[in-house]
Amino acid sequence: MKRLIGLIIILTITLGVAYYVSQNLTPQKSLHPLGKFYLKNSYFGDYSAKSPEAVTSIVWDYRGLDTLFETAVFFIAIIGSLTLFRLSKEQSEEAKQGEPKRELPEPVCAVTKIIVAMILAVSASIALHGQLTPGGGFQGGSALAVAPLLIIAAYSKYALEKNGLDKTRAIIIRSIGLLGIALTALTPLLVKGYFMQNQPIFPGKALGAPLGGSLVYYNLFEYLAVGAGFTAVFLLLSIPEEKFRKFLGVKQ
Amino acid sequence: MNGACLTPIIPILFAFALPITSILVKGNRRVVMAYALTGTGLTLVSALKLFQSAYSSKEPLVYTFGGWTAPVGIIYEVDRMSALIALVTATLMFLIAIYSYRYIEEALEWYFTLYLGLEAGLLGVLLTGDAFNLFVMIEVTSIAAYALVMFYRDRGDSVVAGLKYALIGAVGTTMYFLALGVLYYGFGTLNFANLSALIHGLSFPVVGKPWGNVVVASGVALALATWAFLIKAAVFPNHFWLPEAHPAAPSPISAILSGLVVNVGVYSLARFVYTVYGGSLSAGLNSVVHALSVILMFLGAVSALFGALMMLVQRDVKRLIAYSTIMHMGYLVMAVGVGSQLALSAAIFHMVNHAVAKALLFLSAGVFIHAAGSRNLEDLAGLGRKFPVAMFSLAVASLSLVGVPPLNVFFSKLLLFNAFMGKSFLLALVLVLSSVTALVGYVRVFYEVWLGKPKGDVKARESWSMSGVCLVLALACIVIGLLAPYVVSHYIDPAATQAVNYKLYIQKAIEYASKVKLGL
Amino acid sequence: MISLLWSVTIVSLIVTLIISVYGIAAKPNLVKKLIALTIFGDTANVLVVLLGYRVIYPVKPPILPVWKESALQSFLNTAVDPLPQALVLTAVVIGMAVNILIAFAIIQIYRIYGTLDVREAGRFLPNLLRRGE
Amino acid sequence: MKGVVSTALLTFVTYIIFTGSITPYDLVTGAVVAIVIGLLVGKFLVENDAKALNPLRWFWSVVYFVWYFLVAEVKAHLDVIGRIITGNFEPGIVKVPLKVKSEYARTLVANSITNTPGTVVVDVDENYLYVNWINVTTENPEEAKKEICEGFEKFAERIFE
Repeated sequence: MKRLIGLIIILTITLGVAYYVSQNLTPQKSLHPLGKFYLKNSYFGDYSAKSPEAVTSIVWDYRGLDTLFETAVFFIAIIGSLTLFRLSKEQSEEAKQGEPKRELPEPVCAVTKIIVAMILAVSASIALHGQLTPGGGFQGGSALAVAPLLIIAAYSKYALEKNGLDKTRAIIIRSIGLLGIALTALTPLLVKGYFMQNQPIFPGKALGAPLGGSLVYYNLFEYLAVGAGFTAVFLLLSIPEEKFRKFLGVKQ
Repeated sequence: MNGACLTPIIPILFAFALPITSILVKGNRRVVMAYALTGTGLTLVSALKLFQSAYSSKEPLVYTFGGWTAPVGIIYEVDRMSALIALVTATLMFLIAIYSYRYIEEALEWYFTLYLGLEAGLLGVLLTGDAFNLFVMIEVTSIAAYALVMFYRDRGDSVVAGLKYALIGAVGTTMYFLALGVLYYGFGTLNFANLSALIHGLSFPVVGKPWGNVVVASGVALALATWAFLIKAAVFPNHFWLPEAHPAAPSPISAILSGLVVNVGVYSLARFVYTVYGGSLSAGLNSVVHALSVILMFLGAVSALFGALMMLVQRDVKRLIAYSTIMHMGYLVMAVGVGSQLALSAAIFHMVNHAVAKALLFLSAGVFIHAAGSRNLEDLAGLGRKFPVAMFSLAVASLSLVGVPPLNVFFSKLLLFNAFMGKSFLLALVLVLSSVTALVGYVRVFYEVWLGKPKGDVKARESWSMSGVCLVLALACIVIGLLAPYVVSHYIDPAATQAVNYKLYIQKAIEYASKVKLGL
Repeated sequence: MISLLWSVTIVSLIVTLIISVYGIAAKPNLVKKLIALTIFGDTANVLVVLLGYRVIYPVKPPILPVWKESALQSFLNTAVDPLPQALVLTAVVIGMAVNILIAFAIIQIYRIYGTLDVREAGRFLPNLLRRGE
Repeated sequence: MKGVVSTALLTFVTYIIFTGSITPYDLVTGAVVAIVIGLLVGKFLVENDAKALNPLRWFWSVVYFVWYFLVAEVKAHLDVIGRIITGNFEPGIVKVPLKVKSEYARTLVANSITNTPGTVVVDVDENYLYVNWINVTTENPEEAKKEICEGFEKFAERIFE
């Protein structure tokens, strides 16, 4: 009852304020000049990123520096999580001790195998078409990370580790992705361009589709980096709790 | 175009490559250390170069990322204020990296990855000329700071403190993000120069006139942004995370957090108040900025007194120093609130001095804490005689922070005093009162560590990499103090003059717009 | 009518913001705090997206449908502002990164203290200090 | 190199369908992605390449697809509709023996049973399926099998065994 009264009060106040505000509020119908600039120039014009997707061209070209450092934030968050859950050499060896086994019924596992292959294809499509449709490296990478997550759920994390995808490998792939981003950003400096410059240094079109110049490379490397980063996190989270308690020396 | 503006890129590149390097060398500590020193060293060289070009040119330096000028793309606009603080930041980060080698005993590669990320964030905050990029860089700084506070992952207090810091910090940055949304809605742009031009009624390419109601948008945006920055600067009533977070971190990180990371909030606030909303404004905006400055002065004063009082009752050395940080942040925010050019030079000088002295204080206390394995004042008793260099540094740092002439903080406090007297006698009184109170706190530390009865027998020798860094910083405190008039007239005052010259700031951004042939 | 609906949307988002801040401050359970924080961040993102929205019909996403210059004008007339979306994209990733870190910290606290309640975890802290760790 | 080709084909088709366009760019990136994925996960997906690429098996799978959706599904739907209207049902779990041995065949049978209305597989073990059946007419495993899944199993054998 008490909750209900609170709810009613909040609703009344909300509606009252909303009514009051609506008296002198005109919803905007036109575009900001800056927004218009981006829409106009993202594909055509002299100030173009050669990508019909205005959002991606802002994300990786016009305001590319933001995204570079956004990637850095994500990188630091994952490194921070690894630091928080860090294990010594012996401990990480011990954490890897275990046999892959089916943790879910057989049909689920069999379907998982096929789904994993399809998810990999779909995520690559999301990442590689970031310059044409909504999506991009981060979204594709997040989809990519679903594959190891499903494998962990169906076959346990040892299945990944026994087949060569352990935390160290994930970090290596991640570093390669990040260095790829950095190299793409640095390339224009070689030809006296600006850091993260896109046009006219990178080819804007190839194979009958707009590439968006550097956008496609950024998306590809971001895809690898994000996918591998999430994989490292999932591998860390799937270490059994008892092992962790033992490592930390906590008695409960 | 000035290549030195790419300074924040260097540490982040080094951070990106550190995990793979460490895997390749199998976590060899020496290689990791050499790598980190190369990273921070190159950054320092670049920051020095930037400092030289900023002081040799009469105008702010501009770097257009991707070749896009404001407001279409992100530009770095580096005036002398940014370059000066960036130089201090890069120098301290380099020295503290040396110090960390002996202090951090495990997981050095993770530590330095986060460390380099933190450095990139700090430098980015200082150099950027774009409000949204400022948000991203603040996040880079903060997230690295959260992770580093939780570095001692098996100590409950560290993790709890880091978690509190992260929760409150995330709320703050989201507030700032909302402020940016409002700014974009009201003005149609996110570039500092462009915002300033719109506020002062000057022309600018692409976004020539404000979009909505400037006064309302400024009011809401400034309120939200100020809240966010006050959280970052740990000013009352948003200070409560700091006395837990700063002590819980490893000492070198405490030094960075207290000396440099809190400056992020004050610097951003100063950028908004002096460069974007500086000079003469229309009546509506003027009342908004006036209200803001009153609030800042009030909160700063409360914060300074509160910090000083809390220093008296602490038993944990690092906690005591952390409260002193709150006190000094109170001074800085008061100075930003005062709003005169004198106050800005005082704030810049104090920011620099406080960074050096506070870092020194944490580092020299860290030597003792490392040796004794405890942060409790009683456990450190009498250790001073075993570590003469560290003791000397601790003495210099605490005397300096109290404001004893001829050490550096004395002169910035003097400037602050003058600036406060220009506004109100009460503010100056707060400065004096809190300084006197703080003196008692520092003397307690000093007395215990030097003359207290040793509790147990600590077998540790002075390590040169740690004490040497302390010595360098202690000498810096003394030298800056002795040369204070020269430093103020040659470095601080020009920085303040340029920071309040919003017309030049705007003009420089426009100039670049035409240079890259984007004149629309 | 449209402006009333519009203002109801905006005001209720602002109310959600206030409630979630209350949740972060007042709930003792760490997971609930994290949930409140994600609500806070997401609401802020929605609010910023809405600030770049255009209240017109039909309204289109900012993606050029046909790669011909003749289509540009009608595109400009219907497309929404892409900048707030790009900003929110960045903010979403950043918010998620912070949430990952906080979630890891919460797990770690649970391992160390066996509780998710800040008040209970807080009781351990003075002991730790006294033990001189 | 086990299973690379068939997995690559599967992923390539998925890629193109998901992308929804066939420019040279899509084809080239799709092919590259498909080969990479095939190399990475092919060996886990496919045990016998000759079986996976046998056109006869593909033919049977198309036949099964048509039969399943046009005949089996319709029959099951009508049956359930009738039971809903008349209220004539007696639900229960029965044990159904399974002859097919390969993983995919068993999966196909189990999923086919689950996807038709009126029957849901609740668990699987070595030799039996446990099926929640809307109208248990018999508890004898062999007879139940005849009613529930004999057709499915026949096809599963042709496609996968």
